[in-house]
Amino acid sequence: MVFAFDAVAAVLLIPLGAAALLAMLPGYHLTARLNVLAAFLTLLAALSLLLGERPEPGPYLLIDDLNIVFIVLNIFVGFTTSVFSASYIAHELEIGRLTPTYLRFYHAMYQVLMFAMNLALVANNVGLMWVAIELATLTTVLMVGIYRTHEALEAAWKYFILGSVGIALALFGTILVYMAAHPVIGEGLDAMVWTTLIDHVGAFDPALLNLAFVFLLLGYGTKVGLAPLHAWLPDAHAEGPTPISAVLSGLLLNVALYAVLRFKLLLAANPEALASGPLMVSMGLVSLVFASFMLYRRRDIKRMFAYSSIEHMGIITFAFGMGGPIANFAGLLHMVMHSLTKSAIFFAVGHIAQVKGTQNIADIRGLTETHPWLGWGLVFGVVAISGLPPLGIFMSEFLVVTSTFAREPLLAIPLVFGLLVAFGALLLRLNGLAFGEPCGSTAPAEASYVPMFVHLGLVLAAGLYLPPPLIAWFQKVAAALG
Amino acid sequence: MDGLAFDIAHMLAGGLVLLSFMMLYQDRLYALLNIFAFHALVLALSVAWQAFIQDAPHLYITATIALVFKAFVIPVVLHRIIQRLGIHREIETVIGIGPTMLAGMGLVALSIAVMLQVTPGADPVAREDLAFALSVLLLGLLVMVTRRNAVGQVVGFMSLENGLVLAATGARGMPLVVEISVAFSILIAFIVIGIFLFRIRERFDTVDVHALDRHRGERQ
Amino acid sequence: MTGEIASRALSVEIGLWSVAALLGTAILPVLRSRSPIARNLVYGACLAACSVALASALTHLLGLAGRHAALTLPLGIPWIGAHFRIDALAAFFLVVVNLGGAAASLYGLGYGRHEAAAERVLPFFPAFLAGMNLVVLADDAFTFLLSWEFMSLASWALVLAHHRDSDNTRAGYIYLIMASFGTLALLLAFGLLAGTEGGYTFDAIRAGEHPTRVGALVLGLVLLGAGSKAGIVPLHVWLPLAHPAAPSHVSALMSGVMTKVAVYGFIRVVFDLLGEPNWWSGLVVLLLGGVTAVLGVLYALMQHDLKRLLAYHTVENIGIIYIGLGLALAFSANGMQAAAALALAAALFHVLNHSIFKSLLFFGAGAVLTATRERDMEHLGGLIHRMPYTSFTFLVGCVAISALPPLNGFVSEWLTFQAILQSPDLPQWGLKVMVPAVGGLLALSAALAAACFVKAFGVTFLGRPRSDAARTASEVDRFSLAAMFVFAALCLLAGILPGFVIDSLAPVTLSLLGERMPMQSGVPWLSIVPIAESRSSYNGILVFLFIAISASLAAYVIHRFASRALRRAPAWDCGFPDPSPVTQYTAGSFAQPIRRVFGTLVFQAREQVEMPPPGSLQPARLTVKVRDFIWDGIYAPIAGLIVLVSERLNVFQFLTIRQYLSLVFLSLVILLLVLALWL
Amino acid sequence: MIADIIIQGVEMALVLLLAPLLTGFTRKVKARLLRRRGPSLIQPYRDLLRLLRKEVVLAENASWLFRVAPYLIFAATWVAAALVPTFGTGLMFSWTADLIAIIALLASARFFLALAGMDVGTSFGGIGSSREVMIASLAEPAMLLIVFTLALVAGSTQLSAVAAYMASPVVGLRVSLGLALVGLIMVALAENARIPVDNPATHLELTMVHEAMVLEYSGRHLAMIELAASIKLLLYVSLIACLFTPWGLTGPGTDTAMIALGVASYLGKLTVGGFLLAVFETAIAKMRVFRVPEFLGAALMLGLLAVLLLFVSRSL
Repeated sequence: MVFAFDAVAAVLLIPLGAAALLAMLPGYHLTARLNVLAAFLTLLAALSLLLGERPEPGPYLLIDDLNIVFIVLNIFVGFTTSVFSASYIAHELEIGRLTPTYLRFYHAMYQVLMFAMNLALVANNVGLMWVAIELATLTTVLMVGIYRTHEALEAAWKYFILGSVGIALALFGTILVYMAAHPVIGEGLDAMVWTTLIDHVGAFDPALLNLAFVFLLLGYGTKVGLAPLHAWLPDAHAEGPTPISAVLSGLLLNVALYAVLRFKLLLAANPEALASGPLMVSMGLVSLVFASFMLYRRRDIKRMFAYSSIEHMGIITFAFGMGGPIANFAGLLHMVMHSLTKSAIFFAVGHIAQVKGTQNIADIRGLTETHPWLGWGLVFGVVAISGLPPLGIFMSEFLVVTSTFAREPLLAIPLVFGLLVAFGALLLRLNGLAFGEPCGSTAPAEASYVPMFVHLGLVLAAGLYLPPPLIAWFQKVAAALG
Repeated sequence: MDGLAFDIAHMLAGGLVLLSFMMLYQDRLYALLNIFAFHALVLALSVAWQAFIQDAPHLYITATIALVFKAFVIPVVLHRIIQRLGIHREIETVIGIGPTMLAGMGLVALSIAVMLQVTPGADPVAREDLAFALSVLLLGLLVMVTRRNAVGQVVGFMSLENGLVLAATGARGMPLVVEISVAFSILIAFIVIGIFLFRIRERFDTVDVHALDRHRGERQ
Repeated sequence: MTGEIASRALSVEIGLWSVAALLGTAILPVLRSRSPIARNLVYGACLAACSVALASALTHLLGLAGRHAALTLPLGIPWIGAHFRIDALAAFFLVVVNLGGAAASLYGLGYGRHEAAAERVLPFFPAFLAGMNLVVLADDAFTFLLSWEFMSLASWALVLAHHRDSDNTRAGYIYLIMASFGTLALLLAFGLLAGTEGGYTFDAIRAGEHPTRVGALVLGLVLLGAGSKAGIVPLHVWLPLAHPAAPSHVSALMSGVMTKVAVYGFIRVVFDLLGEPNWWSGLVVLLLGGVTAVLGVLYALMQHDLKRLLAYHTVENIGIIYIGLGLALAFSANGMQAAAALALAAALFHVLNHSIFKSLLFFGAGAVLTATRERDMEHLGGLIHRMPYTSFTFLVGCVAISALPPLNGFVSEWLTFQAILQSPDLPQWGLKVMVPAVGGLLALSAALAAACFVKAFGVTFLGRPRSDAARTASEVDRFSLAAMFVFAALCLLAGILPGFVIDSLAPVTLSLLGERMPMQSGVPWLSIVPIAESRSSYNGILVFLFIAISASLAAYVIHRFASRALRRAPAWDCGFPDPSPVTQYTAGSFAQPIRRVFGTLVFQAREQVEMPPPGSLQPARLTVKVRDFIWDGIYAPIAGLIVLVSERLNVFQFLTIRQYLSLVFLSLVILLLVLALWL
Repeated sequence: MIADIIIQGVEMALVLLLAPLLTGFTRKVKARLLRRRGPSLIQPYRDLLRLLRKEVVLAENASWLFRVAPYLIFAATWVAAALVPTFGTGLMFSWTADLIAIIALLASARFFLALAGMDVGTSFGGIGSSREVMIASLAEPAMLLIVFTLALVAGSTQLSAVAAYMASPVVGLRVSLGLALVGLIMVALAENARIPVDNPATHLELTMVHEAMVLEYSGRHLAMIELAASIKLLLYVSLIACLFTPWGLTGPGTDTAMIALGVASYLGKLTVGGFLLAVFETAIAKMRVFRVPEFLGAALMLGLLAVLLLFVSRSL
């Protein structure tokens, strides 16, 4: 009990302390190692949280089935990314894209970001969750702009403006939730505590809840990157350092989605409130189809995979919007798989861009010849991300498509269409990147392949076999999501 | 007493909406800034009034924050920036005043229509306030959308936040968390905006967002 | 009983173990793939595994007729698990798959030596085999589709083995796109069949009720899904690109075996899972089959690339198979189970035959490729002198695929004709009239196939060499020859002893239609009787013997009593022999009459001759333009549309921040309007 | 049993012996119609014997296929012919192959002939083969559609059964049978390389088909091919005869009188057939090669029409 609570605290405090420390310490080797170490400790804490029994929900913090999934995933990917970032940043220092000061700043910000995301996940208080997500957003804004090139600044600026509008909308939604709550629960802190809300939501004013959900969907949807609120996402991914792109795609989007899910639960628990499904389904479909067409004209490799993140967020939102045990299960699975796969892809892409000295797709060819590990890793990742077996995303897409077509055939058509169009684009680019006459530098890459192949290995394993506890747990969550 | 309190709160909130309309109406930066300062002032008043009628002293803090930061500091700083950049002469609305005003009308109507569905069970003050707050928010967004100039967009953004504050204070007994977060967000917003304006001037010598678009990736 | 159960599960286990062995072999060569040890190890292991699986499948098909073996592993979708099952149908297709696989591995033992990019072939070849086995073994929708797409993926990697050639990358692209298009279609079909409860196991699907609307939809989707894999016109476009691009033993597998796995998918869903067919579904499949057969062979006639020609013939034969399947559907829809059994048996028989002789032909093409580095027939010729064994086996394959007695191709087509002649008993007028018409198409395709293979063999192996490569070619290695001779022998055996094949097909038709063809092994003189002695019968072995005896008798008598003198001399050629081999008939000129007759209709084939003015020395040249109306009519527009849309949407990448904000603003306003108006 | 075998043997021998005679007879009649005396009836036998005795002059680059092909062609054609009822339906091995199989046998003979034409690698051989397969690719489907017609009428593809059925009074006159007959005659003309499709008597003419393929053959090989050709002609004539004029066919059984009658009527039919063929050939001119597809396409249409009309007439 106590131990478990300590674990929660640790999940929050370790990154915070590390951030403070890293902000002060100089020197690449030390800080990079420290970064990895901190991430690793957090991971241990998270695992103890997962295995040990859970603390009672307090007024501020909460651990339940839903967020434990996110927490573990979040911290795990955070750890692997820190390993990747160590070797990545080393190269950036060599070619002088990063000065030591910025390096310090980078590592500190990295830990702050981890802290913010963990806080958002464990928060039992809608206000606190909001604060945490905004903190995460602002941190990433600063990191996206870290290279200080024109493009980077422009991307950061765009991200910042859109993000803060999202902040505002989400805050308004949160206020509305409070206003809906306080006639029932009474004034004060309780009216913002998640567990209390979910108990009494039946008596809330449905109209206020609907309004609140609209604002929350748009506010947090901006972070999820749903079209047409996605504009910040591609450029932020393309211009920031690659580890940040990995974290953005792999984690931040999930955290925002998690917030949306929380409020979806609220609405679902209130009989008169509008069904949140159709909104999410339509936004998901729009994002999916839009992004899959946008994939075709991309010249920048990182921007392309950013669009593919939009596409997959669309699929996940669609799945949760459909609801039902199968679709929800698929949604959760897809989210986990997408985090692992997409970050693995970004690991590969980061090294590729460093080796070839360009992010321009047209200038990269024949990778499987020149850099077999990177090349085949990329092929593996793209195959996984396009939902081909025997990898995890295939299972989730299988479940989504089949269950949708059985229930709402007309919705399945655009879904399948989008999937196919997106696959066409990704495969087209992959053909150029991985095969054909090699071009560009053939210098060996001093890369850390471990994180990438660990992720891909997990994805492969999950595509074939899911351990029963995981399943039971997913199914519980899926049932809870209704 | 209640009736009066209600009326005053009502009046102040209405005043905010009116000021937002005036902001829409401005096409010069200086004028825009001045209106915004006034806007913030009225906001501070209404927050204070809420603090009074809810006898929630901590709201006075919020009022002061609004007063100091929004009514004085920010407008002054932005004045400086405008002078330094010498863009005070620019006409920078995207679409004509007329259509903008019409759109504003529509937005206010919309927010009221949405709010009317809320059952009167929730206390009327909150409900009316919320209607106004929502319209202030939407108008602020409209300002952002119709302004070409970064400064204009910042102002629009902050009037939007005023709407938020209005709503937050309208909600009876909303915990401190919220105010802090509001202030916090404004603070961060201001700082980072400052940083960016600074960098942007240093690099592009203008704050016109168009300048940024020329450096967009993939534009070949 | 218990022993029997054990033996039943055993056959599945053997299948799965061999699959596991194959997968293990696939992982093996990732590291040391260039060494010959790795090569021999991989192909040897594949050969062994396939042989074991083949043996167990054969025993299951012959021994435990009709009964089925099932096994469930805790893999795949957690609350369902991975179900595996062998029934008669699966056993038959396992035989087909592993027969082809074993032969291809044997061939690979020799062919692999000449493989430049071994590291891109060795890991994927066993994986490909494993995938095909798994598709047939799978007994729930998820496992089925997973193995299905895994099969495509592995073969895609094999197609890209020689990826530096841009044609191959293009082929791989189109192939994988079409493959996943098909998979998505099947996905939708299974979604319909499984229903909202998600009963993904085949047992659950069989148990479920499927209304007519669903049946129609599923049939359409499966035609798209399995059809795109099998290469039904107009979904065949990837096939002639991808099959030639792969190394030849892989081409043999893709053409000879993988398309059959697609056929298996179709049969499994339409005959087994879907339940009662209705007659128009038979009509649809029948028409598709007829059109596919004729168009496939016409495309093939226009080709001068040996492997591509063979690939197009796969399209044709798939059409023939689907004709049989369509007939079976039509008959069983009208309760004529006996006739249905005949048609289905004919289709399955052709599946077996085609897998044999198509693999054989691709082996031959591969041998030619290794010997001459040439695929273009216009640069070949005269190889019968340099590569006698290869040319002999290739000739056997040509005779077989041209449906000429006494080889196996003829038997299956003959059975199909017999099934077609049952049509008058069908009640529906559409079928009554359409079935014989399709029969005409079938006959046409058979005749054209014969023409096409006269061209293929004549231009490649006969005549005089058209290039130095052909002039200096030499016979290929022992392993390749062994594989080819085995299949040539099988062509003959299945042709002269068809009764045994038909009898071993009986369990399949029994389990699917509840009816079987009459027992053949009882018939005197080993001849086959599809329905009744009085209606029709055929005796391959006697025909073979008669021809052999009378030919050798004639030869003997003549050589014994008349002259046996022989003198070599220059060719006569009406007195104008021309030494240069370019005066021979080329593939193009050989196909010209048929191109004139059919091509002008189908392909808008246009010929134009540029005759130089009298006295000038430059040669006259004939240019032939052939348009692929399916590509131009269907695929090009779709691609164009996608490009157009993506260009239109691309502006969203280049908006200003203010415009993006307006997007956010608009969506907010819209949602608020929705709230205000509709709630 | 023994008797059956004897009858079958007699049949085969008869076919072999009569075939050159039919060819000779046709030539004779044609010559007569052209006011020439023409060669004697037994001239084909003399030709064959002389060819058999001559040595073979083989092109240098001819392969084993070139030498084996003639025997295969001869054998396939002979077997096919032996399965067609000539004077009696009670053939022992008639169930070995039905009508479809017989056509297929002829097709394989053609397959090898076309290959042999391409073996030496001369331009003429190529011309011949490519045209031959073009013709065949239309003639075979037409033939098969005709077979469908008969099979659907008689409910069998077994030649003896069909013949027996056609002899029985239940048939009566049918439109589709008439169409089938016309189609069959057209196909037969094409298959046997007769005018108007091809001219068996020409050489050194670019329009020739069959003769171009066998241009390189000489000696015993040529003899085999010539013999096969005339057997094929005989086959078609007797096929038409037994299908459309089945009168006088001996049923199963070995009543010598019946057999004698059957043989007599068979000879009569052959005479008439040969005569009509000669008349027809002299009456019309040869057509250009690329008119042939239209000619055969007409046959194909006739066959299809026959099948379809069959259902109409059945439904009546």
